[in-house]
Amino acid sequence: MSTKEEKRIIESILFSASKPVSINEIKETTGLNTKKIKKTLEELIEDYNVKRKNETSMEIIKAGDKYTMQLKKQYTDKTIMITQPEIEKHLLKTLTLIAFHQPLKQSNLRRMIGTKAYEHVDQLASMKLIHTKKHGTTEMLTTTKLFPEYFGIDATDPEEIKNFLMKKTIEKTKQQR
Amino acid sequence: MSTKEEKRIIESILFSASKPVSINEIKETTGLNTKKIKKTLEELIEDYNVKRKNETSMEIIKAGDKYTMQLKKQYTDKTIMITQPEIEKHLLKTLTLIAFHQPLKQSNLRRMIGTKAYEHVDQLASMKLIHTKKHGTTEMLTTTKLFPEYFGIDATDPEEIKNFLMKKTIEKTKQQR
Amino acid sequence: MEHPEIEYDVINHLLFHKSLIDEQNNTEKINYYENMLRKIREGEHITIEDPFDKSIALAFELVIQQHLNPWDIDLVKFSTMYMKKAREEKIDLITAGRIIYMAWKVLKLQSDDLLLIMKTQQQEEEEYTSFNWDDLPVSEMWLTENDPYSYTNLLMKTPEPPLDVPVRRENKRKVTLIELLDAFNQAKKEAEEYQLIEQQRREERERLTQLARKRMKGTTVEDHLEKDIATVWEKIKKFPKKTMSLLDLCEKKEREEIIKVLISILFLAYDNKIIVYQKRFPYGKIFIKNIGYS
Repeated sequence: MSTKEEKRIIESILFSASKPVSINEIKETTGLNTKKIKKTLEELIEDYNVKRKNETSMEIIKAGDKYTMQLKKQYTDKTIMITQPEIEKHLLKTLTLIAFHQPLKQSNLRRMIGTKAYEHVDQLASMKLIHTKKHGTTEMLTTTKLFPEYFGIDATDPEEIKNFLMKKTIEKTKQQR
Repeated sequence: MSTKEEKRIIESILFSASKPVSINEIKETTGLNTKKIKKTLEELIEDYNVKRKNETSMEIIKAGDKYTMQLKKQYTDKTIMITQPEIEKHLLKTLTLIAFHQPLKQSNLRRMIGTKAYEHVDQLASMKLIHTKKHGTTEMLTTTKLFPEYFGIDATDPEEIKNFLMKKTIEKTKQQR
Repeated sequence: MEHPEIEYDVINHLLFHKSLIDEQNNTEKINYYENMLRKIREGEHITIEDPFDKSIALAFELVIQQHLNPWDIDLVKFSTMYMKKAREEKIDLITAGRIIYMAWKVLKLQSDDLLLIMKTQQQEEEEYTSFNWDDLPVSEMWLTENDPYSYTNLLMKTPEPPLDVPVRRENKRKVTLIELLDAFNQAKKEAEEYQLIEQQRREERERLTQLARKRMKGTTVEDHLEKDIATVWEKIKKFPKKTMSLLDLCEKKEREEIIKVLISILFLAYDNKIIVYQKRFPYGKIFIKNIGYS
């Protein structure tokens, strides 16, 4: 198999998966070895995000330990009519608080945002974005592996996630000025 | 010639819609006029299917009156296992129980799988895969005509479906040994 | 002092910090400041001798007197007032500066961006250009590690959350035959297991209810209970929807009423008239589904 063909196959997997895929999943589907897959993914990222940057509205990124093809941020608003609705803003903020402070006691989250904490925790847990674990009389909240994958964050450990959120928040604050 | 930005916006709609979209839908989302949209679509088709033919695993095609971005035929088989099935696993399990035991009382289904039976019945009925019919204080559940069509099962009456499920399951169990 | 609401805010603010900090050491410090705040309320701040503590007391005093919201302090305004007050009270300016630095660390993110804004605003207020942020000591002090608070504060004030939900393709394919058969196999197995567990549960429920009924036989509690169950059942039957929440059935949202209704619905569920379920244990809403609803 030629390298070109391998690139096309991995591209087609990223295109059709609808969710971030792991190197192992690609391996199972294609039979290619890990090294080759990693190399090809790097090339694809280079193609989409550097070489053909201005000639495509899509990007290929690393999300958690997985890889995904998604729309570039600047085009997401423009397609919103056609695609699925977003997660509610308040819920996203609550999720951000949990991700930033994790592990966070539910009782502390309640102090931060009031009684709606319980409902939000329920919703986020049912979306599998957070874990809850009994801790004395309260629950201890952490984000799941799905969290960085879902939002396309290239970070897996809490400290990295924290830094990412810090940076993003400052960016957003700047934009509003 | 349409502007680069217009091309990217229409490309992003085709990518994210995941199903064929009409010129009218593109118009509503972008505010561009019909002529411009048509022209841009033609250019995109040219880009994907001629100019960059060997550099992409996707194609843009006209399907009836609509347009869609999809995988080229030669790549679809290779991605089948990574694409999400339309019916979730746990829903599929409930559906097979109904198909096997039909006509099945909803109250009996509840005894088999617990309270999630109600939610599943609602969902499967809305997907038109099962019929529900009042029967005393409970509902009587059967599969619809769509059921064998959807799964490509060459059987229409409940007895045949049952036999089919049985036979195939036994075959599969044998293979695994 | 004269404004109890603001005082409460300041205490709340401290308690919030305490809840975020697990280290014994820092909690002790916050306890100390909490205590200090109480003393200020009683007009005792004059007795504080340590210049550092005095400086902190001054900060609290300023927040209370000027009716500042501790959750939302305009730091430039605050530092201006604070430095003025520190001069009046003859507190050594290095300590005062450290306090401001600390407050800045606590309340804002330590980003060059924000620092820059502060500097520009500072320069506009000519009176205090002599105060140089760069001269502040970068020593470790209480709460300097407390960026979590400043982050929370900043996030709450930002209208847009930092997380963007990316747009990806919603690709779906048909279920393959193998998947269908797998699902069938698993469903059979799970249904058998479920039925076994249900059977055991039913027997245990039966035993407990018999026991409870035996105990209550002939008591007034039993009479009340039967009546309550009947009332709740009537309400469920009249409810315009098949599914309702526990609170939909309570006239008053009081503890006693909720317990009364809950016990009744548990009996009704036992009699197979309704189904009771909770989305998440233990805080999730309790729902009731009327089985016979048409």
